Amino acid sequence: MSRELTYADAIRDGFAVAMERDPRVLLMGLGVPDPKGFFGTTVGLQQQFGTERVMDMPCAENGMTGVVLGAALNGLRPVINHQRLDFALLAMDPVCTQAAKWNYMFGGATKMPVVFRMILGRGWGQGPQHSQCLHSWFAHIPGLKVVMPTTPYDAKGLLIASIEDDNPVVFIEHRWLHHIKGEVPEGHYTVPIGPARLARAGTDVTIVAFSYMVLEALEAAQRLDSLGVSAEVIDARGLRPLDREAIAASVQKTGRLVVADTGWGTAGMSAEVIAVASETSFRSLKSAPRRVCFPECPTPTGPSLAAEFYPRSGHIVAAVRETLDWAPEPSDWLMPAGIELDKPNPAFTGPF
Amino acid sequence: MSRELTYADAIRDGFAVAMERDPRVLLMGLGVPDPKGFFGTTVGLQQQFGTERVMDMPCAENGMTGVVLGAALNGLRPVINHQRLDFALLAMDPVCTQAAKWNYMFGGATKMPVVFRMILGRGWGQGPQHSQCLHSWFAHIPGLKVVMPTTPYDAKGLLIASIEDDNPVVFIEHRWLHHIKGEVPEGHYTVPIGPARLARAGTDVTIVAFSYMVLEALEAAQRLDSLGVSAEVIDARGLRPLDREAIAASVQKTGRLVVADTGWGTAGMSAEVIAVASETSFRSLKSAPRRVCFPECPTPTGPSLAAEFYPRSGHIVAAVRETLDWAPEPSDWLMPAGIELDKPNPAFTGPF
Amino acid sequence: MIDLAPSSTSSETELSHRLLESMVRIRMIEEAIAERYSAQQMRCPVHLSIGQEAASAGVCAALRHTDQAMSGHRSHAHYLAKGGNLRAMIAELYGRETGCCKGRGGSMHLVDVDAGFVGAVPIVGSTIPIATGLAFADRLLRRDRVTVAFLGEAATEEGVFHESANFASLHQLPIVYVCENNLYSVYSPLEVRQPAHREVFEVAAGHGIRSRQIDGNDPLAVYHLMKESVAYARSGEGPVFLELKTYRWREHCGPGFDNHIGYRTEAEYQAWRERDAVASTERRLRDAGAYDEERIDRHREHVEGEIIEAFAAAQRAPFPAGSTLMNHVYSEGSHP
Amino acid sequence: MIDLAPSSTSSETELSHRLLESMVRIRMIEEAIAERYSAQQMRCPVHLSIGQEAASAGVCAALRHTDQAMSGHRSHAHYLAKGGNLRAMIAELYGRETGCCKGRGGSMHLVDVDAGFVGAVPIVGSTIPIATGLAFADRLLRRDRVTVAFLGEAATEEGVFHESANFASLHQLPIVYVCENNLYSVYSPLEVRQPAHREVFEVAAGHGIRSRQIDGNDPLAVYHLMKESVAYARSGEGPVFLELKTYRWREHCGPGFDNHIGYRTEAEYQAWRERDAVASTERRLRDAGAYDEERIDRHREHVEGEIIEAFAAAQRAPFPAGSTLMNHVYSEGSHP
Ligand SMILES: Cc1ncc(C[n+]2csc(CCOP(=O)(O)OP(=O)(O)O)c2C)c(N)n1
Ligand SMILES: Cc1ncc(C[n+]2csc(CCOP(=O)(O)OP(=O)(O)O)c2C)c(N)n1
Ligand SMILES: [Mg+2]
Ligand SMILES: [Mg+2]
Repeated sequence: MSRELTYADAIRDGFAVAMERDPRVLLMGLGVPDPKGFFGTTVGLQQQFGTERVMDMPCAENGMTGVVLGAALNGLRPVINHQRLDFALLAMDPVCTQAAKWNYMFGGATKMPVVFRMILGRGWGQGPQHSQCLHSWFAHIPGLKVVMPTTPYDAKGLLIASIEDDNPVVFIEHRWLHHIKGEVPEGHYTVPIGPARLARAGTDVTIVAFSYMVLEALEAAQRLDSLGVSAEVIDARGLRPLDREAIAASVQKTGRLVVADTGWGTAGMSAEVIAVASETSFRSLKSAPRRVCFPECPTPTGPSLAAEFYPRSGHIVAAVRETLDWAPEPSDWLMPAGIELDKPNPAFTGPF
Repeated sequence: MSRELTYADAIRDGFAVAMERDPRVLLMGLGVPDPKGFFGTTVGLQQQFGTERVMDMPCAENGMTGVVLGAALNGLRPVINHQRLDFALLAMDPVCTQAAKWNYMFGGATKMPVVFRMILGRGWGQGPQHSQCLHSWFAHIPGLKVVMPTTPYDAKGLLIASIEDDNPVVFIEHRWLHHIKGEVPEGHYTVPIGPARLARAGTDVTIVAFSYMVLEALEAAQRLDSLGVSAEVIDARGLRPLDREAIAASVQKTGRLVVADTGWGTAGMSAEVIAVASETSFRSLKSAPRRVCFPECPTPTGPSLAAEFYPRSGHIVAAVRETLDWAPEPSDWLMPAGIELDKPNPAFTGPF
Repeated sequence: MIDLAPSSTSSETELSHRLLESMVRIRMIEEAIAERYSAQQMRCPVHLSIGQEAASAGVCAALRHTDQAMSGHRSHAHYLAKGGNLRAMIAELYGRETGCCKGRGGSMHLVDVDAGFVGAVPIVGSTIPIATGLAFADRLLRRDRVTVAFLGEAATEEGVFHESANFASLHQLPIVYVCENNLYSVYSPLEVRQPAHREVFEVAAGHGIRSRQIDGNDPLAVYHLMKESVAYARSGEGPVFLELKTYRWREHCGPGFDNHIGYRTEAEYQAWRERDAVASTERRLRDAGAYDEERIDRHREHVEGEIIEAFAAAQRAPFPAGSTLMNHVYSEGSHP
Repeated sequence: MIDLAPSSTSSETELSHRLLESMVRIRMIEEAIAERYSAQQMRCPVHLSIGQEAASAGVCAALRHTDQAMSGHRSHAHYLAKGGNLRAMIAELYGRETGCCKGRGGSMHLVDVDAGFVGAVPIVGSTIPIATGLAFADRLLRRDRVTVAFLGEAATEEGVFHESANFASLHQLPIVYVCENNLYSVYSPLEVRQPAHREVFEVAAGHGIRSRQIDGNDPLAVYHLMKESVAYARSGEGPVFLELKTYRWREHCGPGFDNHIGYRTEAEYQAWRERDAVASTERRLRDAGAYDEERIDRHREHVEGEIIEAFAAAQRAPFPAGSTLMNHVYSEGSHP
């Protein structure tokens, strides 16, 4: 049976299903059992599964990540949760130098089924150190799998798939997706790690988007509709492996490409998508591909600068115009009236 | 006056010049004053400048990186040295979340003149954890500058420029460049951070190469010569800022592009170069660009697999053939006779 | 700003009044932030120190103006006690061009280099080695200066604290680590993070550092211990670690109270409210017949004026223009 | 492989012989590696434990086969003492398909899961939390098992050691941290890395962990202390930290001697050679009239045979084919 759930509830549901099916699954992280339920994504799980399986931890990301690797080696299936991706930067050795490599370097003798869950911050003054979108770093590392679901359905399905995978998976959520609602079946199901999702079919231009930017891309596609442009939107929910075939097939159909990423451009996933399209579909491309990414500066905290910093649907529309060789239209970049750009939704009140 | 120096000696010379000119310059790092002189790059510096300015440190990369940031804030100009880039993964927070952002997030109130020096390992069983080439990670971060010199001349000139820069600079050397010889002027000079170096002019194809791969690219260019193909080789010694103009100009001249990186491809600098070429020079490109990178697996340790792992000039030649729509030529990939592929040079004996 | 450095002749009474003034000022400013936060115009997380003011007041009163300090996410009190500019702080909370970070930092990134407050960042533990580096440079450059690293007890769980403590102990650096142990990290009590069978200050002692534990709600005691600690560090004898036991009254992040949500008990909260440093300092003075009520009233009035003025100025101030987004990514010009 | 678990009735004499056998075996294998290294066929860095064998022998003799261990870059002795397969280890040094990592790991990445040697990696400190996690899982799953984390004294400088120690202390995990303090990290002496006014084991004690320091060149003493420590950890009383003072005879990495290059004195080296655990154990037995020379001679012969056989097998074994380069990047199949 399916029902409407928020993305946060879908995550919670995914945890409950995975934990019920497999007693080896364990959640760990600062504040995982907190009264606010880790942005609502863990509410009630400690009550349901006990303090041994849903546990808080010391403020020690590096060591605790190593601990979950060892726990995985000895038969558990841990998920370590970080309220911000930025905190996981303290744990790059265990994630990238250890977990990603153990199966390979020990010739298959060890297995590390572990999920590194990280949330991308944004808005309400999250600023330079609570909003870094470094998913591209993880996608750069062989041995890891990396996913960034956009819909509640995918959030639950990919979470369960990640927990059930025998390899280390980096599972990344955008804070501005948590309140989004969508159909989510009850019970167990998985979404395979890797394949992209066709978020919207179209014929004139391909927009490959990551995480929250899928929403902006869909909005852009609507605006483009009214300009007579049919945009195809690909939700690149799998970063590693990346669905090269889906990108190639779409670009071969449309001949035009815009990549919208919620992160910096230089040596990021947006560059990768352009490289993939160029390598696989060069002859189909009718115009120069374009990127819509963060400006190349740290995230500013204050609302006036943050509004300027984050790319919106209008930036995507403008980029599509460029791929069509249309003249730029300054109104593309107009700040949307009545929307507070540092809030994920109108109901939100600060602080985070 | 100029003389022939090895790359390692050029680094040593660069340190000596910078330290002599400015008493605030300080070298720190595990083994910096060691009897072997940190691969020969620090020989005699402690004797010359004293134990306070050339110092060893505890085995604590994260904390010690924070310490040099503080030292920089209070007026010193420290260089922190890592014998392998892999060790610096313990210090991603101070490098990327702190140093890269302080000037911006404090509105210019603080200054962090610090150099993070890292060496890329390779060969003689360096294996999965002593050979990670993660320069692309740093290039992804606004607020950092990133350089990877290839020649002894550039090594010294860019090192001095990095030390004299008021911003955090990531200075990356490849272990297989240390014995390379080249002209190095005496005394003070700098090479600006950013501009690429034209390593070889050509007309038919552009090869953009990073660090050690410049040497392989030059060898490839020679082999291509005998096939009647004139290759231009660009030494992308500056990763951030990246010399987009040099890449664009060359691709607009040759119409073909191969990128050779000493690292993984996915969301790496090779993708970035293709994205830049596509964005800036789409109409000039005559064929699909190609990447020559590490295979998408961790570095294996044993010599038979390592030989298979590392791309060589032949791989670049093969990639150029593809850009020319020529048929593949299996001999391109032949292992070079008489060369031990896990040694930087014939005189080398293990261990590292 | 009130000059907190007590003259050498100042009596305990004078000292108590100064500490009280400092605490009152911090409390009033924090309360003003809390009151105005619901207007949703300070669009950044805020971590208030209400209940913990004795620590900042006592510690900073023992410092010279030229000494330096760094802090983490909960830094308002440290910034203010060290002499940070109030107007620049409030403007920063409002994201304005006149803020101490020109609107780029917000509440979690305060800085006032002139006041010796060299920076605060919200990654737990990250300023600890940086502060250690400040002291290291001072030592190398033979400067007569002490650095204070403010931290919460959760920061002692981060490895980088230990790396810093080891280095400071190794080089006998002039630094005082001031740890405000308020029993919680967000909603997580100490017992899920640190072993009950050892105290926080004992971990620091393991590094061969002079370590002390004290009631962090007693400003006079904090001041005297800090005075002695700073003298020790300044004289080159080495670093000091101080654990100040205290309690945060309000929610971890934001202006409200949150005892009802269940991570701590109302009784625990009430017990700590009884130990309010402002009230008890007043009481102590009153009991000794030494309380200068008029002076403190005047002070309150003065601070009230400062506050009104600072908030008004902040709200009047312009937001940084979008066109300045890319400013300050790099420091202009390089040396020499 | 020699069964090192002493039967409960074994006398000290029997125990001494077993420890001696274990040490002799490790020494002979390490020396065989050193001898053959110059042929440049083991194409990976090697970090030999010659001089430090008493630690591995004494520690592992106190473990059950089902107990687990992890180590760092200098792991040959730990792997061997824990019962790791010799042939697989030598083949791994030669980069062969028959190696314990199928030629993908080399000397710095030994593993033998069946023997309870769950892995070694050369990033200093990185296996410390992983080993802590092994013990954490055992505790959660109510397994009767103890984990040993082998580390060098430099690893105690890494923050991750402290994060692990805090967690182990918090949850009273069944783990023994065995720190071989050989005074150096590569060429860097302790005094440039840790304060002289405190001992390594005292830092661990700060975490509320049972901590002891002992002569790491006395295998019997190590064994007895370890026996007691394992019992303590196994019974759920909590983790233990042991500092074993010892000395590496040869260069940090590679087969040679390097006292001439200047980072340590010949005199220091000679003083430690005098304290050779193999010689002193023999001497002790001889002095007590209890030395079974024939048994040890037979053992030496046996090991010599093992060594010849292992090296021959390794050199005969195929290199992994280039076509297998991409194998094992991911574990095949996912659960369930
Ligand atoms: C490295 C890191 N991990 C986690 C967080 C999330 N976080 C923000 S404040 C905080 C609590 C820290 O507690 P403590 O150090 O005791 O300071 P207090 O808030 O009690 O003043 C945490 C865990 C963070 N900011 N940085
Ligand atoms: C994180 C990290 N930093 C630095 C190194 C370089 N390194 C390799 S071995 C070693 C020495 C470690 O000393 P210790 O832990 O005392 O072990 P020992 O070699 O003395 O047995 C160092 C610093 C490393 N491998 N990993
Ligand atoms: Mg606290
Ligand atoms: Mg050592």
